[in-house]
Amino acid sequence: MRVLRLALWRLAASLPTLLLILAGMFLLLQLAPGDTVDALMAQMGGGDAALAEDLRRFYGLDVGIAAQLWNYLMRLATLDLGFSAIYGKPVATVILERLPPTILLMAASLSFAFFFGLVLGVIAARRVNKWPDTLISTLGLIFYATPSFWFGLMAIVLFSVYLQWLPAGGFGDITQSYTGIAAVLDIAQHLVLPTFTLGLIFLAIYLRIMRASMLEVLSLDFVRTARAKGLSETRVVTKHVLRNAMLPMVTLIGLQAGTMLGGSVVVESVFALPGLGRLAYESVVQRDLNTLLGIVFVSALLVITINFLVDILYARLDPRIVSGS
Amino acid sequence: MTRLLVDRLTVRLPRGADRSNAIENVSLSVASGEILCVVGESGSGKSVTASAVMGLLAPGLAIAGGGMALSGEDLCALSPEAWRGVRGRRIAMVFQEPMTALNPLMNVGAQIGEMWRVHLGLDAAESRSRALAALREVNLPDPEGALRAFPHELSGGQRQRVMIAMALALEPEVLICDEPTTALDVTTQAQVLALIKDLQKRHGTAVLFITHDFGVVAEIADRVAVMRLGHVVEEGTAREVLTNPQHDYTRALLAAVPGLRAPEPRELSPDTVLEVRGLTKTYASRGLFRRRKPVRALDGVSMTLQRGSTLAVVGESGSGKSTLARCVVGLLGTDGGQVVIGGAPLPTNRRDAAQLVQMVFQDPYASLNPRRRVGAQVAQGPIAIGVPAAAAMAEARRLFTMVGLDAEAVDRFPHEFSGGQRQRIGIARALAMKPEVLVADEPVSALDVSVQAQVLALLRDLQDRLGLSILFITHDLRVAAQLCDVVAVMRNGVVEEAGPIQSVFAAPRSDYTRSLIEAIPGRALFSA
Amino acid sequence: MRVLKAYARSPAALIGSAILLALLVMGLGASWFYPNDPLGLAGRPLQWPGANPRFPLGTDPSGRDIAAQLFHGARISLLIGFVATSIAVVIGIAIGAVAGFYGGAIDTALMRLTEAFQTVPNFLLLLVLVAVFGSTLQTVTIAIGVVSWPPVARLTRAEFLSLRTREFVQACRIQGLGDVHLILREVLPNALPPVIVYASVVMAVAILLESALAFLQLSDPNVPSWGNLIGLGRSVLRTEWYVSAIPGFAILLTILGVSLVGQGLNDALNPRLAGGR
Amino acid sequence: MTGPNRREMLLLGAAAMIPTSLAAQETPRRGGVLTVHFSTEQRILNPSLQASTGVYIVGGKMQEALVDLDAQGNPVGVLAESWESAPDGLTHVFRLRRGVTWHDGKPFTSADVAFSAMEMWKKILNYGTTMQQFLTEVQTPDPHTAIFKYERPMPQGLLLRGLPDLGYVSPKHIFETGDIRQNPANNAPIGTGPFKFVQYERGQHIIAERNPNYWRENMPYLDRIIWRVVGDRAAAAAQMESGQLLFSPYSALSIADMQRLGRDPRFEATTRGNEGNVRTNTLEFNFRNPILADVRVRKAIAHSLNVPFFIENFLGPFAKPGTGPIPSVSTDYYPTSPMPQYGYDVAAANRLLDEAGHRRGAGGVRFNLRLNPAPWGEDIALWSTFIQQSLQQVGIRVEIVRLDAAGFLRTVYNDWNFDLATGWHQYRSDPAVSTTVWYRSGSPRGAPWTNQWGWTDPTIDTIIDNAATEVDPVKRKALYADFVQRAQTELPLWMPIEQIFVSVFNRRIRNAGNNPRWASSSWHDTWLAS
Repeated sequence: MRVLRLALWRLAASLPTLLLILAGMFLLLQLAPGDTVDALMAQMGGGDAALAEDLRRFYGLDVGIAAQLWNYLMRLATLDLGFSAIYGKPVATVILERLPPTILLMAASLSFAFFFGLVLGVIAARRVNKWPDTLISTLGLIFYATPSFWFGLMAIVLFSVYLQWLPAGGFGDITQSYTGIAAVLDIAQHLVLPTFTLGLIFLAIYLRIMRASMLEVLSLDFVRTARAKGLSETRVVTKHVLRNAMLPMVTLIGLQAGTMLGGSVVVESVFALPGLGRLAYESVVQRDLNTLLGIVFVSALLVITINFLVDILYARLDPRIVSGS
Repeated sequence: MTRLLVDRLTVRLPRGADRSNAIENVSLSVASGEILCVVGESGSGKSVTASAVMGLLAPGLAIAGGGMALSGEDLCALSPEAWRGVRGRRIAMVFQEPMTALNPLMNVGAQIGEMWRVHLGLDAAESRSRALAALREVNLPDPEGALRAFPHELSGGQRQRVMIAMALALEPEVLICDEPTTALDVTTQAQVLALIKDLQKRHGTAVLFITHDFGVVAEIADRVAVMRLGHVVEEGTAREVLTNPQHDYTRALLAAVPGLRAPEPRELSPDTVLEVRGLTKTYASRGLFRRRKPVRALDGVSMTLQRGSTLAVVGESGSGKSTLARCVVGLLGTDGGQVVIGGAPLPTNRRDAAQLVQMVFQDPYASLNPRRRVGAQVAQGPIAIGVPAAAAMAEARRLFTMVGLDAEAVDRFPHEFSGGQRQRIGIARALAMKPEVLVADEPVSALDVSVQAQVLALLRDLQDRLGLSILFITHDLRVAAQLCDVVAVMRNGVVEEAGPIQSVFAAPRSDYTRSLIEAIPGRALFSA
Repeated sequence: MRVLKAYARSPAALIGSAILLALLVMGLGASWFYPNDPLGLAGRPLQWPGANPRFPLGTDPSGRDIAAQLFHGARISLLIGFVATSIAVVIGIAIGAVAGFYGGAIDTALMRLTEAFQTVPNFLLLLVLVAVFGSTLQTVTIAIGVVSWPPVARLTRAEFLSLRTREFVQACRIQGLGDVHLILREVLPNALPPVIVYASVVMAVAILLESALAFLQLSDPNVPSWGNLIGLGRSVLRTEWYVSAIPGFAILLTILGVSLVGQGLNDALNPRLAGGR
Repeated sequence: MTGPNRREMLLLGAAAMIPTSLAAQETPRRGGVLTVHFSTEQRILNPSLQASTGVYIVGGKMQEALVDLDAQGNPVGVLAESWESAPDGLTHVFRLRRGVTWHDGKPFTSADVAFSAMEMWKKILNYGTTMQQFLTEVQTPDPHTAIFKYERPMPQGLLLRGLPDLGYVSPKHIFETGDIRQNPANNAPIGTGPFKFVQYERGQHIIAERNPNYWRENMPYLDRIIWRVVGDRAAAAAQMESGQLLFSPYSALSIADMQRLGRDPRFEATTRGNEGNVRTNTLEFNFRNPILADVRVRKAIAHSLNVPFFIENFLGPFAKPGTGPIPSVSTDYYPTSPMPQYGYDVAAANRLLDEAGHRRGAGGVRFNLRLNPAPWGEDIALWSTFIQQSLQQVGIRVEIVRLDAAGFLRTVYNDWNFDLATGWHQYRSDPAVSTTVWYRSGSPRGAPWTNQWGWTDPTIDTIIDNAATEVDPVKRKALYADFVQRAQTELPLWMPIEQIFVSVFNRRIRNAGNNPRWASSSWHDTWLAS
């Protein structure tokens, strides 16, 4: 209950931000050369000026910018994201169709990055400046330095083209209509490469953060206390250090939600995943204002939600937060 | 019998340190039921000795010679595993910083319970009930609550009690206390000291008590060892060492300890330079998740400072004394009342206020910009109000000599100075503005006693020479007694009692003041 | 001085500097190594590396010398990285400093703005900016700078928040010094080190962003950018994978160099963050 | 990106003969799933509302037109069994096929034809609006007769050759209520075709299954057709090889991959079945730039491009040098007389530029030009790079302005903010359809793929107008020869490369490419060998 109230409060608090974003985006896109009708004409391969006029009327582009913005915001007030020019159906529907792959991809990459970042970070910190640390840190640097799309392409060449272990792209093999567990496995198989591709850089970041904060926490007084209590090193780390060291990492997740969503644009286009990222790319190219704004709106919500969850998690981890000291 | 024996112990420092050994040929012994106080200023190596005994030397430090024995058993011979078994079970330790010594994310019950779980392998329920008993023994209010509480929900004193409960959980033969009360208020300090003494009597524990404060020594020590630069310079029973010190260093230290003898009353000038009228200040701090109730830091505080005199504001943490200081210099806006200097209310304009009131800060390390030359930091104020740069620098040099520094030091950076020297620079910076009033906020509490004495002397001297009017904020009545004419005792944002220091000391009107005075460690000895 | 010594002591920093130096030489010497226009038609397209001695790294699908593009591309990448980073850092510091120093309403407003920028996935924003303002080298660089400042602002703000209450700053207030002095002379110098360290991250990200744009064929086609090359190679990935592989590796090295230098700076400037070493 | 297969329409079947495939002898095998490469998602799938191959490739399997083209490219009845036209060309009567039902079981009647013609072809369908401009009404005396009435003569030949693409019928009972454009059936077609719509997963796939009640006996052979949305060329090629895709239409693979797969025995990369879809690469000049207004400069630019080299090294076997606006495959109108050509001749180019008074300045540069390439088609990207590279040699520095589809159309054809532009000219079998508009002056601003060069030439305008109204084929051909002559002399734009779209088949597909618009056709007789 309290959580729900908090959620609403948080949402209300971020309304100005949302408004700022949407209005900003809207006006920005007005400066773009060409509108969705031009894009449609390109797709249809021509048509006369009268047709274009007609279409502009159809897409509501015949009124002034201010009016368009006003209409948009009014509709938004009633949670109506409008009608998608590319897809000829409500933006909400379009986005809902595209949301699952992206969320799945992000969740997978996040867990992958978080888990391995944590483990490797801890190992590195425990063996600081010995060879495991050096190895892990170097790997981290290399992961960090690898352009995700390039890694994706190379992975395709290796695993899909030469080894033929994993599919080159797509969100599931539709020539077979799988059901139940088979379908899950199928999707999982299709998500392996994208997950690595997207998660790699975050893995590197988390690993670095974790290592640093482990080392920092290890130098704190209460760790000395724990040792003075005669606890075994393992217990000191697992029971006392780990939880404290995780806090910075948790904060980072929230801060990078947006970045991750951005990264999925590229990854989705590399692996032909039908996700939000690619939808965004298409709607920019197609000048589909409603869809794009819808995506911005949704991804903003997504980011806000993630941050909210992170705060809750943080509060659960750190009793000091709740009492606000 | 001898519980702990440290025999000609030498601990080597890593290369590049200011000296080769942290401690050299240190020999100590503590018998059961005995409290040995190891006294020394910072850098004397007393803490290193403690961690050596715990087998928790910081990385880089290594035992180079000598040995340690616990009830006759050679500690140095122990394997790390074995030593871990000893640690906490047979030798326990209480640390200085109660704020950071406990795991912030683990509730108290769990942290104490760990002792039994790890060493005796008891189950959660059992160890929990024992933890409860332990908390009762250190007489925490509401032990059940404390069991569930997280460290940040306890006061410093309570945390220290928890630490003690934890340390004594398994009835160790030896208890090592590393400045356990230094971070506490006097009254709390007194209670914790009493507690330690009492427990130690009941359990017959051998206590190695490390402190820098002879007052504390006088309170609890059976025997005393004085350390300096890694060496034990003098050892003996408390009485011998305190009353009849042999070593010069010990004498110097004892001399530096501020006594409680209030100075002779002086004739105060009739004109009031600073007047605080019904000052009120409320903090409305807010947590991430829920608003917290506002805190009244100042609640109608009034006081006056006569020109050329010193007004000491004494209080424990949370009394609002620092808030007062910040309001007086205009760093904080007030919610009510006003500050009058030289007959006129404190101007809101920073530049004008600067020439009326200046401040000396508590932390000598934080109060100077590490990235700028100290001379510039002293001169920048005058320059800001239009003094030509050259003149300002010349003045800075003069001030440096005045506060007892080398005039050429103006071109150095802060990290090239010791704490005491920095405090002198801070004073010079304040004086550069030729203020009507000088506010000193705990100017000596971060310094070693000897240095403390010097800085206090400097202030007194400057007051005589320049007729400074000083508002002196401190938590330590003894320090206040050194140089102030009038004292105001604050508590929870209100002035409990104010008056000439002599009368307040002689006949405190409020119980709180009395309790403060009584809590002063070693009072019996030093007021004699 | 001390900083320099510390820097020189960290091996990471040395390797990083070496890599960057090499790239710098490549970039600056590009016109000397390969005087001809790297985008000019050099020979038959898609010749494998080594197949033709004239093209040690082969040719791309447009028959251009990959080696030449690699060298000239170094210039572009470093340029974009550097300029975009400067833009981001300047904006970030300005906003972060003001917000952190004054707090209150100003802080709230500026942070709302920052939030807004951080809430929109930066790459999405970048796409829009490029679609709107076209994809010339300048616009792309500026766009990247514009989407990269928020973290810098947050960092700077955090530093300012903690520093503005430090006693030495308060001392200066009491001395009657103006805000400008406080911000520029007292707080900023102390707030800078972590920001400088973070700048390396920004630069790495900037280079990656540009290459990602180019990969989607949205960067300036008139400059020999590594990303462009990767994008071109995409259509022949299955057979002539080297076209994408080579420039990709170059980018990897660059980022590696940048972040190594960053780590070195970190070790040198604020050892605490370096991980207690 | 908008792929190659956007813009080709076939108003007249190309007369190119189709080699009757050996598959004809084999006995068709029932069943199987045909997976098709769908490179760019369409906003709608209804061919009665949008005329583009992207729609036909899907909708053309579910909805049917009144007529289609046979192997020889001649009209053959589909939903119309027979037709006759009044001599004045104002009335055309279509006798409709009986016993045809929509996928939802409702009978197909003349009302559907009338509705589609009046409400869709005439009002919304691109190119339809032009072709049916003078259609006044469609009378339906009985459910199986539709009478088209025109206020101006409509040649039967043109109508019949137009209808295969512009004559798709939609069910009236579905579309008569509500806004036609927003009708859900636009993305879930309901037709009379051999395949029924099953599912459309945006960004993933479209599925259609065998229509059991299809009016052709025992047809179709395939159980299912699945269109997989694969935007990335490389990925598509990979899926062709792994067998996840069996057919990639309209040059949607990268040139390199098409050639590679063409050499692979498992596949066939061919222009067969696309004979109608001819396009030429253009080089468009903006006369508002005084430099380019000088014909010598335009010719110099042409001379400095080594087209044969470009084709050989970049486009491979699927392209050949173009000779002018009318491509060589258009036997009806391809001029027999020699036309002015501009071979690769750097010396000539330099000379012309010098004559035009553009001496080389600093760094050997004469002047700078901006080049806007259309964002669709790999060949356009390569071509624009090649232009940049080549013109540099004659001292013209070219800056490529990269824009997306919307930006390109707006900038070039509406804002006229370009120097050079390059894209595709679609030749639709008769120069009058979509070729002469590139030269005829007076096209409204903003109309894409028309003369927006700021070039006006009364001579060519009259030739174009005369040719359009000339009924005698011979004279018409002569006029178009003049047209080409004039176009190549004045060179307002240049069409140096000729290409036919390429289909890549897995050889398991039988009866593939057995008509000139096969990829768009209904595939009722297509089957898969095991």
